[in-house]
Amino acid sequence: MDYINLISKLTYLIASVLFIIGIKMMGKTASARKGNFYSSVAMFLAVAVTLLDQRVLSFTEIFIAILIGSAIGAYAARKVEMTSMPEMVALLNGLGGGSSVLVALSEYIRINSEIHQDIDSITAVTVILSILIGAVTLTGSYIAFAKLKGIMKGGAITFRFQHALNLILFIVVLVASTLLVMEPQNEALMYVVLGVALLLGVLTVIPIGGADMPVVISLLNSYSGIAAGATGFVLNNQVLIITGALVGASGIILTQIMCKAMNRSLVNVLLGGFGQTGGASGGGSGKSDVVVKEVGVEEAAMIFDSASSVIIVPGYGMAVAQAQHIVREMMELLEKKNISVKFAIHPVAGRMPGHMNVLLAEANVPYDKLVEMEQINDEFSNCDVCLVIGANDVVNPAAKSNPGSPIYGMPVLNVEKARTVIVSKRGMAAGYAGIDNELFGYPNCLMLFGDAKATMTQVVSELKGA
Amino acid sequence: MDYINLISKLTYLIASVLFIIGIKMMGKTASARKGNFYSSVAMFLAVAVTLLDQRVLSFTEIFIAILIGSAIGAYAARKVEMTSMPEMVALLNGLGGGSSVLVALSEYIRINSEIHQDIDSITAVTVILSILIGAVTLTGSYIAFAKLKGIMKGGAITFRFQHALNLILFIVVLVASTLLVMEPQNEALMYVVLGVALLLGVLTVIPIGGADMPVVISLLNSYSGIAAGATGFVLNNQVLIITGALVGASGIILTQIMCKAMNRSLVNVLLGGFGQTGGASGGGSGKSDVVVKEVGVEEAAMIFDSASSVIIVPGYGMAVAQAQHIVREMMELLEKKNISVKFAIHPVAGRMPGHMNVLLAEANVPYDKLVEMEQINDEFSNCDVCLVIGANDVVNPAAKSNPGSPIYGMPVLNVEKARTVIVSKRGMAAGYAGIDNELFGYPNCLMLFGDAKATMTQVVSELKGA
Amino acid sequence: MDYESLIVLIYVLVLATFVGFELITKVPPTLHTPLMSGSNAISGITIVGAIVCSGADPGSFPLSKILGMVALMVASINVVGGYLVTDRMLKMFKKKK
Amino acid sequence: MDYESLIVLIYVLVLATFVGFELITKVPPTLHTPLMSGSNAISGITIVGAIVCSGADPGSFPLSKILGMVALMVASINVVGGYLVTDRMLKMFKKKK
Ligand SMILES: NC(=O)c1ccc[n+]([C@@H]2O[C@H](COP(=O)([O-])OP(=O)(O)OC[C@H]3O[C@@H](n4cnc5c(N)ncnc54)[C@H](OP(=O)(O)O)[C@@H]3O)[C@@H](O)[C@H]2O)c1
Ligand SMILES: NC(=O)c1ccc[n+]([C@@H]2O[C@H](COP(=O)([O-])OP(=O)(O)OC[C@H]3O[C@@H](n4cnc5c(N)ncnc54)[C@H](OP(=O)(O)O)[C@@H]3O)[C@@H](O)[C@H]2O)c1
Repeated sequence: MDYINLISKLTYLIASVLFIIGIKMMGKTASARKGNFYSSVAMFLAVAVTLLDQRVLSFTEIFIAILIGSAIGAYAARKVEMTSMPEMVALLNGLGGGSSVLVALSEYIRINSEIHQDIDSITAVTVILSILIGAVTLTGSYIAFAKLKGIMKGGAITFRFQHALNLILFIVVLVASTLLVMEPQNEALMYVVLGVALLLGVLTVIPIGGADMPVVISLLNSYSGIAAGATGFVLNNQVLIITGALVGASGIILTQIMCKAMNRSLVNVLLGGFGQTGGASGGGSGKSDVVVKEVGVEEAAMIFDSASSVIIVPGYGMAVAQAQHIVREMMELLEKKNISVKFAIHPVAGRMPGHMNVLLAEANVPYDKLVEMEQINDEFSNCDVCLVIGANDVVNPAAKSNPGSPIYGMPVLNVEKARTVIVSKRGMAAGYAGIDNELFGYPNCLMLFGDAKATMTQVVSELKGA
Repeated sequence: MDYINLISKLTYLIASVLFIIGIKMMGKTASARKGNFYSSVAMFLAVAVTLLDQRVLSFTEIFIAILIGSAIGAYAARKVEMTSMPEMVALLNGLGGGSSVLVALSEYIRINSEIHQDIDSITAVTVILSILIGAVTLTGSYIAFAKLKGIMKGGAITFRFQHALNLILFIVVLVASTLLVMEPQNEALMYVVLGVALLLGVLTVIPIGGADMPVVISLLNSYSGIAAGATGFVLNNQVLIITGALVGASGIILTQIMCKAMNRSLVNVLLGGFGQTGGASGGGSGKSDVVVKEVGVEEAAMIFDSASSVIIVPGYGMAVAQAQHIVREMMELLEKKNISVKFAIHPVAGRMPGHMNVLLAEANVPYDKLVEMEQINDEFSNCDVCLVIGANDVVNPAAKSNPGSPIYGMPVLNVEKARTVIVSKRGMAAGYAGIDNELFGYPNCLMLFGDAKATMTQVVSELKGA
Repeated sequence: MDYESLIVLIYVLVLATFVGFELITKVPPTLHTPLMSGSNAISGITIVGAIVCSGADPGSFPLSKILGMVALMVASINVVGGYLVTDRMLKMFKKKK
Repeated sequence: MDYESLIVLIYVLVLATFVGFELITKVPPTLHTPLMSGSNAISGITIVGAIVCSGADPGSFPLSKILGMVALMVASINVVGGYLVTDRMLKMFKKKK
């Protein structure tokens, strides 16, 4: 028996348990940070023991590679804006998929180049799976990144026979894979599979509108887990399989949650074209024919000042304007004046699940002030002022009343029940779903036009003066 | 590759998944029955495929053994009274442990008698574990059964040096096991381990009071799972390991829940002697010096009749008296008179977790009428009449007010907050914890002495007459 | 048994234990008694082991086979009795129509 | 790889998937973004595979080794970046004192 091997197997086991415990602890706000730490310890253990076990000949190169990678990763993690989390996750996720592809490819080439070593069909299947899923994850994530970042046209990019083309490519991949399983030595076939998979990643994501990208990223995140799991089968390594399954499950569940909160099916999201109508009808501002009442900064400050309870509904616009800090300042000011302040968090406000929570936490808003939709929806009727800051779709009453609306059926916040609603946004532009919002024309609704951060800063200084 | 072997492995995999899904479905009242069914299908699959795979030579004997066993099991399952569930589980649980012992022993003898076959130490360890745990489960469950059934003195049986003796026996088992691992061929040692383990099962359970038996049974249930899991290691069979882990986890969690609800630690339960003080101070009735007010059947019926809301608190006495059916009848009568009726279910009312729920379900009380302690504890103050039927410890206010009480700290139902409390029990005897209950002397508390079933039958006929 | 396969079995054990804990902690008190008897029936899975033992070639080790047969009968009682009694209990849980 | 060990790996996969589903469904919406980036970091576990590939004897199959090295760097970015950014997010979740 080989002791180093035994120790490394046991360490992998311990790492797996730590990963699971880490994920479990990520489920509670109080323990989440520790959970993330445990998970990183598990990763460290797995890496360390692999270095030991493989009796690597040339540590130098390996350390250099790891060092470069870690430095880039650490730099990016420190620099990224909290508002750019979706982009960051997309980037990293693509790297994960890429690494799966490279590992499987490298293993394939190695086995293939060893003389007299036959690739059995199980190994072939698992190698193909890792390469396929990894490649789709890789290019898909980068398209998603480009769309979020605005490098690429955010709307849905569609052309004729798009779905037909995808179908043909899919069949090509299937056929090539089958042939490859039967004749695993054929490297050319492997590159066909890789190439088409990369292309499929691009083509399946471009028709999806930029605003649906969070769903896509979450799904690709799940893919990257599945790819890691497949790599685990290639290398006969349980840690990879277990973590792959955890990540796969996490991605799929988050995807489901987002789709459900938007009242759309995953298929509907993936077939794409949703962002399109949005781009058309919501492009210019002021196009819609609702008549709205404007309110000035001073008047708004007075309204807040005389309220006894305020509910703040943040949305994507707050993230864009980076207005979370000034909002927190306003909250503190109001509380000093004995006005109760709560935040109503819609499950899909912003562009990622939990987006608003992260931003407000960044601004030091205590998390017990953030109330979820189901809990707070009945409280609007008892609230004096509701401040809608950069939110649009998540407060659109059409979701409740207009069966023709694309967001009909999506649960929304009942802000219109509040005595006064103040909406802070730059103009009359539509939100992500690209539809008008009749709320803005309601008698109890006042529009506070301007960039959220700028107007809120003024409101705060008015409040201080008062 | 051997196809039958492959098929059987896959079937085991499917069975494992079905077991897990079954347990998952057992977590919701609506799906629980289906879950139990799925689990039995999984068991059937596992059995069928094993019969196939092992290419058993003599099916006849096997079928006869299974038939006899199934017939006995089916008969017992049909005949057992719902109030005797704890005994039934104890019985079956012992059989499970016994079967683990027999399987491991049989496997051990087989390997041992095969010439030139060496028993490696891993196999030895797993065999010893199954035999040890199985044996303790076997005898422990039967002692628990005997105590519950009253065949054996229910109180704690203690003698001098009891714990010392157990400790010595435990060390003997440890030493014998270690020797056995080093010299697995030594059959005599194996029988020493078996014998001492059987003895330990008896000795560890006899000092525990009869009323603590549910905790013991639940713990032994967990053991029988662990024994099955160990057998899985002996036979290199994943289904056994998975189901063993599920059962093991279930037993341990239920044990914890019970201990927590009684505000005692598991160690405290296992060290025993708790029933003893009970036997002493709560033995005779009327011994305590609280002055109580009695109430007659007619008057009780009148009090119910003029109430507008009634909460019924069932306890172990209802199970003993089999009064659940007449209680349900009373509930229907009261509801016809537009009196709202709810049941308050304390987590450890009765003698098993969920005991009251099962009994009341048997009597056709819809389960949405059964309210858990946390939910209903604030409602007592708005309730006209609280009927405490055969419950004692779970309504003892000493748990809240008297730090010296053995049950101090155990959460109890706030029945004393009700306008009137009617307590149905036979005399002034104490409940399971063996302590007096000052509630009975409270000004708003009326005692309705007599067997619960008999008195309730009278109350119901009074109510019908009224 | 070699260490490699032992470790894989330990993986299975650890993961199954996690699954068990997560699933069981969700079971409401109402269902605790059925859960107890249901999981008790499941622990009768040793019946699989009993079949393996009693099915073996009879000639060479009769004692082993006899033990296997007894185990088989005993485990059958546990399995059948456990499932049926659990079903009987669960049948009684009905919502008011 | 033979079928026996494949099946055991499938057991591991199935059980881990169950564990994943049970654990993730319990995570509250507040923590969904950190969960996403945290699990993304975890998927960088392929770094283990990358080490295996890049550590192999360099002489015989240079392409395989180079791919391994690139994979290693890429996976390191994913792992380190993912964990640190998740930690940065979670650090911000504080209860009011
Ligand atoms: N959270 C998720 O996980 C997720 C995932 C996928 C999709 N989505 C979708 O995203 C949407 C989120 O809804 P939401 O209400 O948060 O956002 P929204 O409907 O996209 O609306 C954002 C609003 O913010 C305003 N805005 C933009 N920049 C601003 C600035 N600097 N200052 C002030 N206002 C600004 C915009 O109006 P102006 O241009 O007039 O200022 C816009 O109407 C939902 O439709 C949801 O389905 C969410
Ligand atoms: N549920 C569990 O899982 C579990 C497990 C372990 C231990 N326990 C323990 O069991 C106790 C349960 O409390 P509990 O309040 O349900 O029961 P209890 O405290 O044991 O009291 C039962 C009462 O019922 C009365 N009684 C007996 N036969 C009766 C009959 N035929 N008609 C009317 N009354 C009758 C007895 O008084 P008379 O003799 O005067 O009639 C006795 O005081 C707790 O202390 C708990 O910790 C429960």
